[in-house]
Amino acid sequence: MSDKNYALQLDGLSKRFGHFLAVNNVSLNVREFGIHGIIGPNGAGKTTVFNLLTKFLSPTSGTIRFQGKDITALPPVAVARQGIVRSFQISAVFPNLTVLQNIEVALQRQAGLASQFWRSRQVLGRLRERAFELLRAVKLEKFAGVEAKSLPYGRKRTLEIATTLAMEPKLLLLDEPMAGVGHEDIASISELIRSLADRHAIIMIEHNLSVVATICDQITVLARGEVIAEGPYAEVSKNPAVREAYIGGADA
Amino acid sequence: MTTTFEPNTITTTPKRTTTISRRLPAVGVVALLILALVAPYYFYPFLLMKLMCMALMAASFNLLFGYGGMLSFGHAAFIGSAAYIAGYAAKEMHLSPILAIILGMAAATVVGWLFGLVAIRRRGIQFAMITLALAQLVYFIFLQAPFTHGEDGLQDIPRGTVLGFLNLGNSLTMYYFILAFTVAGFLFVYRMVNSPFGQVVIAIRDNEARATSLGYNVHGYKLAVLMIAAAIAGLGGALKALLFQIATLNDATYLASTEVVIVAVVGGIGTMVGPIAGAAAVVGLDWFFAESEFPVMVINGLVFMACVLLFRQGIVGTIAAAFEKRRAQGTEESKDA
Amino acid sequence: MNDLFNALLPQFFLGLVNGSIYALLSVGLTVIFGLLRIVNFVHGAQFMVGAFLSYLLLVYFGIGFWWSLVIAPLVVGLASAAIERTMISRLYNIDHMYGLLFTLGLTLVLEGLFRYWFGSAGRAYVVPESLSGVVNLGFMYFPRYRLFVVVASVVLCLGTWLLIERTRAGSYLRAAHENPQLLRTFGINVSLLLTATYAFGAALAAVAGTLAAPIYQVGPFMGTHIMVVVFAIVVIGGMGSVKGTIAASFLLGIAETVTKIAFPQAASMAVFVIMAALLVLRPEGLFGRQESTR
Amino acid sequence: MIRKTAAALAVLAALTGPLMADENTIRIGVLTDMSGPFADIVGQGAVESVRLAVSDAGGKVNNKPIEVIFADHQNKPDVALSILRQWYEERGVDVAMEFTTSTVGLAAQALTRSANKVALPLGPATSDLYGAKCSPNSVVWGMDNYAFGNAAPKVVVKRGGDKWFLLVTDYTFGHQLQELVTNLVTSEGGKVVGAVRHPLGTPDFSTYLLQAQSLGANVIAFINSGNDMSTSIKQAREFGLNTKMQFVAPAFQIPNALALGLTVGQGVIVTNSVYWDQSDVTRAFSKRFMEKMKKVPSENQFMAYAAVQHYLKAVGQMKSHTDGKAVVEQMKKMPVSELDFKGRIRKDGRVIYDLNIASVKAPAESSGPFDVYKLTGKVPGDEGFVPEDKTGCTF
Repeated sequence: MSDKNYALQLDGLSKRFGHFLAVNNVSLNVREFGIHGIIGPNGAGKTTVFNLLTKFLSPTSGTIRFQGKDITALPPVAVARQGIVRSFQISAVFPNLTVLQNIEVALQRQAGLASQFWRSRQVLGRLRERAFELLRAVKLEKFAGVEAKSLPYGRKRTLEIATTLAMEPKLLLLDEPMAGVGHEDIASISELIRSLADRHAIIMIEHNLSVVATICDQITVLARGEVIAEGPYAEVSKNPAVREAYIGGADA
Repeated sequence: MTTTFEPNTITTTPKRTTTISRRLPAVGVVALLILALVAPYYFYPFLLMKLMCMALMAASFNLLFGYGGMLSFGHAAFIGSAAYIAGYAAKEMHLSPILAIILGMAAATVVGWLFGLVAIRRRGIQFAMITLALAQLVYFIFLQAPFTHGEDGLQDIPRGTVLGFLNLGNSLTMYYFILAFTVAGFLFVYRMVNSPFGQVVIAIRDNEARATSLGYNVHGYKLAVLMIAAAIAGLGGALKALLFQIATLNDATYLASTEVVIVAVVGGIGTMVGPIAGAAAVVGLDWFFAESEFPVMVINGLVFMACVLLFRQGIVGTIAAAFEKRRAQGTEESKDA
Repeated sequence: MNDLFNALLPQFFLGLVNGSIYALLSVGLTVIFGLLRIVNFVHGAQFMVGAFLSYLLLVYFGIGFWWSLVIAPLVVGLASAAIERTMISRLYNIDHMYGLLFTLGLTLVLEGLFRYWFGSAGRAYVVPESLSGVVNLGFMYFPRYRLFVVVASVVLCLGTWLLIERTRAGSYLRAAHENPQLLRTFGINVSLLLTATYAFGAALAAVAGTLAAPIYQVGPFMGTHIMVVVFAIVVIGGMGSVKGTIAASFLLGIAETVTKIAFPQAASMAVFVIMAALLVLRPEGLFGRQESTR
Repeated sequence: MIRKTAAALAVLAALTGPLMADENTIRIGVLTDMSGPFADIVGQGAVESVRLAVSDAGGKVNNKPIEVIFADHQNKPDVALSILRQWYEERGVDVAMEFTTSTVGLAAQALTRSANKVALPLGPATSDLYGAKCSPNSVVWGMDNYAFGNAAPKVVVKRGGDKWFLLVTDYTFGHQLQELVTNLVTSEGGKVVGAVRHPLGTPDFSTYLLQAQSLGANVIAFINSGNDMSTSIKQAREFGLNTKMQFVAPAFQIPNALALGLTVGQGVIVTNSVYWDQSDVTRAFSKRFMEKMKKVPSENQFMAYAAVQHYLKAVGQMKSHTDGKAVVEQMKKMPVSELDFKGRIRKDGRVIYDLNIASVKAPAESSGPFDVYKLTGKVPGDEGFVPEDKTGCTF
């Protein structure tokens, strides 16, 4: 059944809230490397798909396979430990920790430095080299000592991507990485994400279609919880069903 | 002493002010310790001992709420169970005071674990209400259990002797005994908050979903914090039982929980010395208004309201913020939150 | 079997009476929480003040029960509006905990002051003449006044539910909570709307107080105990769900009464046990919705 | 560092030393509930009574001025004990009184004994104060479970109330009283048809009341106190139980009657230790008391006056007040004759005085807001209180 070339395979995934079918029979195949975009009008169920993937919600039916293994029944923590790490629609940093500490928290667990309550925080110094490496990669090294809550929005997003990378993920789930980012930062974040695609599988929900057009290898279009089109951008953008969904959804 | 042990003051950025900001807390701690050592000669030691017990309870609340983000309205359950068990151990089982205290803390930890089983998946206000309700259940158990002697309470708990020769019946000996435990308790909290574990706990408080997505077993960490906090509140309760030589239902009522909340908030949430300042304020108010005809309750309520409205950072937090501001003005152009 | 039924039926009705008071209190609490995100700890004290006002109106002004039922909630509502305007409104944009803590402080002040002024033993408010006496329900004689309380409570609770869920004002309220900015662009005075909501919730507590005055003893601490129970009910009903809260109130009123027969000492604990069990088995509460995304 | 601290300590210790209380003043400390549920029964009124007693003694005894201090313990034992300790250790208090609750009373009595001062408990109702936990430094004035439960119920059985239902507060106080009343009713030939224990602070008693009704009781005993008592009596009337049953409330006190009102309270039979309208002496005292407090004194507030007066007489005879145990021994030698409390103090510290049986008046029988009791009988003190050989007191 499973194909080793796919990082992630969704098969017939559905989620029902009461009478409302938020995700309806969604099947997806995501390759091992490259960027897979998910687009669709508001309320199409994109974020719900992410929540199902990371098990923040449990699916009503369907299966999720990661690298050939069925992970449908795993709890969120176990999913994260498999190497599926998500970023959030609203930037998800730890606001009261410094930029450096944000990275440290992401590194701590793998380094076995997470539950020592009897040692000073000084021992985290040994993670510093790796942490600064990550910060340099996203050009945040100058802000290491700044509390995350005082960073401008675009920088919060890059910090978030850096902490995500610290997890050495196999699959990154980026939920609207460009939302709220000023246009001066869009190019650099796009570039950052593109550069990750050589070594990681990335699924990205994004509204900014020009970004999607430039960096995504493969696109899935969702509307009312269902997949209505799939393929490269050029192909998908010509699909009349997609146009209708977007125009029909514009005033909803 | 002005550190808020929010991690920001312990960052690594080389600033001109770092040496001062590093030394100031150290100087403060030494000053506070010296003050604590000589205080019984100046102030009524009994009150100071009570103050320390309350400070420990508030430190526990502060750990749970200020660092762990869990608002507990059920501290009475931890305090009460530790007081009763420690009292019972000392009085009926004739155990040494230290053993009695350890047993009391263990009891509180178990209660904390049980609370966690029901409440740990809840956040914010739900967590608060659930702990309140669970504490009522614990109260009921103590009311019904024969060994607590109902409203008469466990009377005449012996203080005993430590190491065979330190007689705790002597009020100065008792004072230094409690002081030692209080210092140990606070050191423990300090170490924990400033440990790798503490960093993860703060991260979880800041953003639970993100911590989960980084692979942390969020509920496990929260449960651990809850149990540790219960143990520390239990330490306060057990010491209090030995100090007053009684353990009563009063320690288990929801009013005892709200008192802990008041002490911690008035002192300053998320600060190390806040609980001490808060305990001093509340014990002082109790004391001052005990002999007036005006109800203490009203005064406490007004102080508390003012704190929430105007000085949300509490006594210590407000003072620290003032220092911070002055320092910021001295170094760069004013920049504050 | 028939005996058991005959024994339980009266208890069922008694449970409804307590459930009615719980319902009025918890509906106000849940409306305030659902729309303002303030846990109104002072709700119990507002209940107490309502009861005391009715007593004072009767004793000092000779104003009877029916007028009290209007005046007491009005006074409590207006006073609460003033408090909301000057103080509570400053707490909306910070952590919800502070609302809870502030109202806790206010509770201490109110209870302390009423104790100071009126003593702790409380006062007895006699059942109004027009509602005194008992009704024959066939299987028992039931105090007429208690029957009235059940009816009044059901009417008020349903009214509140309709107001929130089925009217334009209600939809504004719900919108005010989710998107205040949008509502402002419609030209609606959001802060006034919030004040009105708070005043309404507090007034409901005062109505409950007035209704409870002839049944319970009017005293400064009458709200303390009942509030802990009502908090548990609100959790059971699913926080913020008006429908769930009403159902939970009546169910728990009855459950409590039944416990009074089986294990009287633990009657006041029944609610907490049910709450704990429910949280383990059904985390989102009786009627609460699972939170979707954050 | 350590050496320096030690030196500092030594210097300080030498400088301050323990604060010596001045022995030329007699200090009376009233440790009471000023703001909580019992404030009406004791509280400020008890303090006023003490002040009256002191001013009646001319403000001094043995040429030493008398000082009255008071404190609100908020019913918290830890607050109470901190205050009491400081009173004894630093403020030079010689006699502490009231205490309100059993928890505070027992702990305060133990502390008083170790400090060799004098304790005069008024509020606490546990008979342990002169029984298992008795102290040679205490004179126990207040009513206790035994006295409450012994007097009124006995009379009711004798009048033909033979089927009892007991509504009991689920506290040690209630349990003890329940046992006592049950034994008494049985031994007098009556029968307890049902009993139910309710939690403290119950708002609704109707379930229990219906039980009493269905069990066919002709007497219902309200073995509770404070608000619970008021609420349960009120609701019993609401359900019409008064038409079928005699209401007995052993621990009923005058503030309960005032809180309940006569419409609701009428007909309840109570045990009473002293009533303002029982004699010229009590009326005169009440008049003075009312000038300050605007209401008649409660039982405990009467006792506060009597207890202090008796204490001051003993100190006057002894010409000394410093040895608490000796003062108490002196007090035990002297007969009690303060206000209408006429009797003696037993070896175990129990004050013996006669008790009243009273019933609450109907509104039509009452001539004013404080005219609440109809006195219907007397119980001699030696019958009313626990016999001395049964208390189990050994110092």
